[in-house]
Amino acid sequence: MFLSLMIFIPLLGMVVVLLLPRDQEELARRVTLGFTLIPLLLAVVLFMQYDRSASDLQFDFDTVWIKAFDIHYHIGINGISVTLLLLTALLGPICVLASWRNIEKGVKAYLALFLLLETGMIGFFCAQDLFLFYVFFEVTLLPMYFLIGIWGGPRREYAAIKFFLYTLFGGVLMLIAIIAVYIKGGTFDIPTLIDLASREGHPLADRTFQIWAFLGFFIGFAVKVPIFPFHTWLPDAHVEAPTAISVILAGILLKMGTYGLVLINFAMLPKGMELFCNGEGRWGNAFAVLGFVNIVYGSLCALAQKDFKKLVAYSSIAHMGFVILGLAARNESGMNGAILQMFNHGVISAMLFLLVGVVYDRAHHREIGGFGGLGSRMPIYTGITTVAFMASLGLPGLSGFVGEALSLLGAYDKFPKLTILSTIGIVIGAAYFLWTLQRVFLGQLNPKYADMPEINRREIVTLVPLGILTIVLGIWPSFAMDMFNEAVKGLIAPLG
Amino acid sequence: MNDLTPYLVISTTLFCLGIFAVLTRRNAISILMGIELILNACNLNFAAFSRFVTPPDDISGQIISIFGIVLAAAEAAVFLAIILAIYREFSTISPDETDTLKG
Amino acid sequence: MDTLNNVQSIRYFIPELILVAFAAGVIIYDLIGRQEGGRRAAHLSLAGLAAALIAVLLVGAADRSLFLGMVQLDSFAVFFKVIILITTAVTILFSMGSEELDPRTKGEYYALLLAVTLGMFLMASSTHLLMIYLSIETVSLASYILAGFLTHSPRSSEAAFKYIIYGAVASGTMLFGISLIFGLTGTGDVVQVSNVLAELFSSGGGDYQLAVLVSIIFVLAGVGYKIASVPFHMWSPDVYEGAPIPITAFLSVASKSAGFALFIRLFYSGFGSANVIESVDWSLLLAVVAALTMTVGNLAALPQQNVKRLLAYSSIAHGGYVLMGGVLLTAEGVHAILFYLIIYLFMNLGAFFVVILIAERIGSETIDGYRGLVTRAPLVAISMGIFLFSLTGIPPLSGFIGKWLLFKAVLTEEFYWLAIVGLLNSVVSLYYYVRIVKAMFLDSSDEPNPVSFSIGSRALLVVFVVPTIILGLYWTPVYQLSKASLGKILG
Amino acid sequence: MSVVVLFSIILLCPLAAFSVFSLLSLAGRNSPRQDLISTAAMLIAFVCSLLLFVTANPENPDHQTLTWLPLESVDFSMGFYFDSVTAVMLLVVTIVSSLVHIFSIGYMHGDPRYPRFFAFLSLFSFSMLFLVVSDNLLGIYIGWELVGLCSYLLIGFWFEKKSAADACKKAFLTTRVGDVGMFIGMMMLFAKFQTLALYGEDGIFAAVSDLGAGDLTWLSIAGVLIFCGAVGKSAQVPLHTWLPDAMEGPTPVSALIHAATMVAAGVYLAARMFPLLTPDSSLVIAYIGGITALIAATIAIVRFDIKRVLAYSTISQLGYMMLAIGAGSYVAGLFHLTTHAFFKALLFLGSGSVIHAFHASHQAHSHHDENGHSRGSEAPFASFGIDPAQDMRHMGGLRRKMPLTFVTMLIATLSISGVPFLFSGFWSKDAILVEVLYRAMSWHSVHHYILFCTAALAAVITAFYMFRLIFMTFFGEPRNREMYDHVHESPKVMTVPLIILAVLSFPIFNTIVNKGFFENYVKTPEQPHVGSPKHAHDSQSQGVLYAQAGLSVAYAAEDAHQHHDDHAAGEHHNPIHDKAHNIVIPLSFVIVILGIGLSALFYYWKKISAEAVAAKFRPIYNLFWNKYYFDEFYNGAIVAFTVASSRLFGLFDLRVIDGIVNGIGFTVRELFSRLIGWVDNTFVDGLVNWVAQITLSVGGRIRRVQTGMIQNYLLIILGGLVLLILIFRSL
Repeated sequence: MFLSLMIFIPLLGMVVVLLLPRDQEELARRVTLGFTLIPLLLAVVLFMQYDRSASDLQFDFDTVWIKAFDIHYHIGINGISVTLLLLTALLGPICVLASWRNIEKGVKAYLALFLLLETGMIGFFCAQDLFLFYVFFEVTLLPMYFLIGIWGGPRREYAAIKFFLYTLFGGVLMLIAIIAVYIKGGTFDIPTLIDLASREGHPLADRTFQIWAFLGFFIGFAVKVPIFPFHTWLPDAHVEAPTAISVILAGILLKMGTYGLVLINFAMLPKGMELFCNGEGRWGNAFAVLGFVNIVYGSLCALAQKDFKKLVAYSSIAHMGFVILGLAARNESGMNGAILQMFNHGVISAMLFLLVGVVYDRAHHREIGGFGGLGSRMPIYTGITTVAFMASLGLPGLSGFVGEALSLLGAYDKFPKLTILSTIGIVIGAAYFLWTLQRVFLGQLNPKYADMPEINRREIVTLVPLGILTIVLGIWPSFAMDMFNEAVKGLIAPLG
Repeated sequence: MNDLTPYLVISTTLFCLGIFAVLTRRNAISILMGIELILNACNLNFAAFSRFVTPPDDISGQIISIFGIVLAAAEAAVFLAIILAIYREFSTISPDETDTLKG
Repeated sequence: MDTLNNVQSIRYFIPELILVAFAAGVIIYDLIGRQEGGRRAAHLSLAGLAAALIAVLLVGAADRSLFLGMVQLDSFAVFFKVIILITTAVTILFSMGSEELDPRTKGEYYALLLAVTLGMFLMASSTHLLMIYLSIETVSLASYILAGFLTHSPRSSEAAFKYIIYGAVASGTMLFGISLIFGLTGTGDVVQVSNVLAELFSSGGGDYQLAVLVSIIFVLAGVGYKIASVPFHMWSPDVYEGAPIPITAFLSVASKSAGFALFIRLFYSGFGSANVIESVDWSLLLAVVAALTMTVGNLAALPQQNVKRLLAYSSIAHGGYVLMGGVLLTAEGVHAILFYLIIYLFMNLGAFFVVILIAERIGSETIDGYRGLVTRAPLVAISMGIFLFSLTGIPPLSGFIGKWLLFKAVLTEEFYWLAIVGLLNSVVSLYYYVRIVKAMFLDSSDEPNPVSFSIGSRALLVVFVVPTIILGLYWTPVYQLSKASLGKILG
Repeated sequence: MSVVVLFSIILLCPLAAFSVFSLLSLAGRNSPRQDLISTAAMLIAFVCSLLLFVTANPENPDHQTLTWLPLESVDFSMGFYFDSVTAVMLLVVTIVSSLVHIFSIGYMHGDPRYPRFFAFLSLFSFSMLFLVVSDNLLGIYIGWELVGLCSYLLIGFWFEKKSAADACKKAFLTTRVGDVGMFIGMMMLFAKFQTLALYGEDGIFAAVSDLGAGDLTWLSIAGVLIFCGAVGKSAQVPLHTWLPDAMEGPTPVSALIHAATMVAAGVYLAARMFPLLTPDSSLVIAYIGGITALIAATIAIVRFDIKRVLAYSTISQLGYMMLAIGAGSYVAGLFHLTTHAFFKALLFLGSGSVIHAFHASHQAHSHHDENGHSRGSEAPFASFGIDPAQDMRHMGGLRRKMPLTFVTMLIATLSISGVPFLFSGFWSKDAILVEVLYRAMSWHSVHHYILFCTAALAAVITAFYMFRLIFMTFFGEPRNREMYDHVHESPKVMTVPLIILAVLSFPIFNTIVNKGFFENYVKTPEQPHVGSPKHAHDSQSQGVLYAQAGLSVAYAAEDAHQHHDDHAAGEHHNPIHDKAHNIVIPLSFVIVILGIGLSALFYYWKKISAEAVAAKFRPIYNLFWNKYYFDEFYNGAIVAFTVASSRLFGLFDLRVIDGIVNGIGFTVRELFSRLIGWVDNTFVDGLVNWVAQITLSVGGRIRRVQTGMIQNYLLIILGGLVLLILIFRSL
């Protein structure tokens, strides 16, 4: 019930916002903020209440939805989803604040769609029924399409449709896999399916079937993550989307991909995973190679960017690469690292996009070369940016490092060469962030921005919580890792 | 003559002629004729079959062919009406020139 | 099931009789008082439909073979009759508002609609080759006239012209095929035909193969022309574009449904049942046709600018989706088809209704006419968005559920390639549906002044929107209903 | 007080000082007395470390851990390890840091970002201390990167100066390259031992000695990789190029970070890793150290920028320490680290005081100037892009003007040149030479003879250029009158730290820099007896193993024996050792006299003209002047590479190394970005768009079939029928 509350309060909020009179924009903003704060509150409670010592589902709620197909409204969370829930709920109000002033047209529609989006995301992380899972997965598409397409930048329409087509393409392949799994397993209940798949002789456990199903799901999620070569929607979408939406995209939507990989491909289709991750045979390195490509390729592209936001977007690709690499390792350190990296990247990339938004709102352009010397003009902003950048390039003591390091340490066990190659990404990461730092903040102050206003309180409020998380998790990762460590153990236990 | 074959040959020929007419004529009326040929080929078939295939007391085939004739007439009527409409709008009844709807 | 003679049959034939009566009544009424633009005529025919509906439900779905095996009365037929009645009623409602129709002739128009309805009733229930042909012809003849009903509209006349030529040839071909079958089996009753064919081949009648194949494919031509499946689809874009929009909507839903009813009856209890020709893989044949149909429909829809024409192609594509259910000749497949038709009814009629509204208020049938609609008429725009996304098959809208059942049916038989083709098609379809959505939501219109619509039309719109959403979230009742409607259709 | 408490105080004080600043500035407020806060914090830390040094007993190391990450299969624990080395390092760091803090109060006075400077200093001190006390590689790595960050921030403190902005990025990236190597090394160790903890019974050191003989090579590789980190941080060849540029930072920073502490962290790391070093990896380290020592020294000869000279001298001294560690003399290395920390800090602060004075004077006579130091650009007269205030060619005769600075710097110079007996530098350097020679003699190893000569040569050069610096700066006639006239001695707050540091260069007064004490205090840990059971010193087995390691049996035998009496009674009563000692002592006299004498001939008595000599040996001079063309080599190599291959990753190299080396390469960026962008659009995105295109065009085709001519439609029906019949006939 608790979770359902969390899922549907934003939906309720959407209705309320739509019912508000047309001209009451400020009120609408307040209401939305309220309706996003409630889930945050609940999420915090959840975080406290969650039993860290157990690996099975908690806050489990299961009721029949469609009898004929044995489709259930089954929600529940394990340690992995609870952390991502917290992230989602946290980014909600932050994004509302971030779009407080810079969304002028159709404020109500914007907020309504945003709330719908939040419902979709929260639901996705709670769903324990494959059908429900897919429905929530797709539900996020529509609002996202409109949010990018209506409130986005100059090339918004292209970006929006590209995002939509890519994701739907992945989605339908996933749908085939889902139906196939359902036909073999006879149920949509994810825990049950996982259990069945682990039984030898059960049709679900059949190796060839698992491999094909794996591919279906994998493509579906790979588009979301995004994994090379399905990544090209991301730069466009990120660049065109309004700040808050980029935050959601990078913070949550990408995680939906990796979360799905963990929940379905990893837990439900171990034989498929085995084929692509065991490091032997023709396909043994496929998964890790993809991770490596993401890291290096993403970093390279980032290095090549002149647009501040595009750079951050590509850096996301690189960072998700670490997640993939960590997952490929399939050992405790790798998995924990990957999942921690998911969370951290959610926080850090959110910060980065917010920061880009700050400077964009003031200068109305994002040319890295077009700034310079802001360091002396806006010290606080510079300070926060430095923290975010350092976290993102994996500076120890900040959260980015822990996930990366763990993923790499874990991956080295299985794929030494690839992992060593991947460390190139660390250097390049440092290169492009420092390069940006220098071009934007160091050097003589660009006279054009001699009276650039310093970052204001609202913006600081949006950034500080994330900054705190970054530092706290950098110093004391167990804070988050305790939550999902048990779940991870459960995942890798069958691998021995 | 107590053999089915010639009937079938004739009917098939009629059918093909009909199709041919329908495909090649540049005049709606001739197309209508082609259609009539097709229908009559069918009618002939039914009659012949009911004579040679079905038991003597079963005349359903012939009934069907009568229905066929009736329907052919109805169709012809509608067809002609539509041809009139076409002529009114396009002042031609050549199917080639009535191709505003396409793509 | 018991076969009734003509006299006994009458009482089970009441719905059809009611329709005939009201059709006649409307014409007569129209002759007397045609001054008031056929409103009354419309009400009268609506009443007729209502009466027919009641009759249908009262007569019930007990399995009976009427008129010495000419017509079958069963739950399957009832299901389609209800769908057809609803569609006709909706079409009449559309037409009442429509201004492109000449008020003076509306009476005949409604009468013809009733006649078509009658024909479709028969299509849904006939079990004799002759009956099948007759019903098809009834429907076609009336539809030709309706398609060309717009006096002084070249497009409409042309539509009718093409329609009739195409239809006549197709049905002629079908009739030829029927005649051959009659010759081969010596009977016209579908069930007996299948039995005879079965034993014919069990007693190694290999030399009949070609004849049977040809004749069946000829029959398929007739059916395929009704459900507009490749390669018999080419009439539909032109006719849909030229015909009055209500008729387009009507054809795209009702006559497709009737066509599918006929198709199922013919192939399931007819040729399909005993898989009469071992050497022919019917499933493969139909699968290829289905795949081609949806692909051609979607691809051809991509470049369209005229929304009517776009929807025409889209409905061809949807015909392809539905056909997937029929590929495997399994109960699950048919069930999926019935279910899909219900949902398709709502979303497609809804979409066409929006097209009508826009055509009348903004006077445009092209996508450009829809620019910035969301600011000018939010309700209409949002509803249209919902219909289109539902047609694409995006959860949680009902269209997704429909597709879901179809694909499940296909995958259960492990027809993976067909499922993949179908799903990729739905991705393609997204592209052209979204072009309309983009115009409505993302583009801004040149004239921002809002457009107002009558309460009635808005209410009607909502009537379509609500089920489109609800059935996506909870569809158990409809599912049960369609399941019940399967009846003994599968022998 | 227990060690834990003291440690936490030592760590928390600087951290708190930094947090105060950051919180205040986040709230948009300024932190007015940040200087006092930070300095106080540092002094407290100093007192605590002194307490530790006095009270705690290094014989039984104190080691405490707690799990950091709750993983089962692998161990991620954080903790601290306290032994004699820790104690020494703590003391060194806190002393230098406190003094630099005090010095900065004067030096940085009036800087617009005055509070920030101290905040950064505190952050640095925290990170450095964390690095020193932490007991596992992960912790060390964390501190390692953090000090890197602080060095980045402080080098770029005057980021308006382009040179500074470039320098800080270069520093960060260059060191990062080394760090990646170190990280790979860590991964290797982790994969093997499932932990990164060094001490304790399941720590790496314990595990190493249980390794099989087959692992020797593996272990050597791991050791060298870890050492890569040290190469980066301690600016060893070939990653040394960042340190001279780092002199763009404020001078106190150079003193603290780039002379005394952070760069020495590399040596500290090498020392900590001592138990992992196999003969092979040791040799690599030793060679890198030796080469660095020599190269840097030679470059230093020809510099004119006073800070650059000191920078290169730092590099060369660090090379010394590495050499010592590599030659297996742990104690000597650390001892030199300690002594060097003090006198090099002193030298830098001294130079700082000079520069400060010059800037003051410059301000006095050129009034058109606002932001304090950040205006090296507008020099009144020609100079090779050197800040005139740092150019020794403008100095001279300053000893009269600033006696205190002069005296203290002189002491430091004497110390670094290794003037016998009185000065700490002598003892440490002497110790290193002795150790190397001893290894050479006892193992009859050619390598070590070569290394010894290198070291000796470097020592001569060191003495030479250091006195060159002194002579050019403080003696002779002032070369730049109007600046000279305005120069005067720095304020107390700056001179006092100088005096203290000067005192710290005399072993007599300070146990910490007293060789005898140090050697008793710090004990050499064992090196891996790979394959043999723990603590077994059976020379045979050793011999076999080292033979496997590709070294002479004699070497092995001696080594085993060596270890043996290490544990018996230190290295003193060892005949060979004494012999080495007796050679080195006189030698160091020669070295000092040679070095100082030469430099006096050149720059004091002016008997020989440096210019003339330079002209005579032009090529060599150029080599030195151009720093062995390292930067040029990097760029050149890359440009050549580009020309050679237009392949994507070639370009990528170009981009990145260029970014690492000098961070300019704008044109290259252009080229690269176009390429990468092009690839992404053409190949990846292009593929998708291509599919889309195909789809659309097919749509168009199908559309064209719909001719609108009814008879074509009919034809298609016919065709379709025939086709279907034909297909399914054959089926």
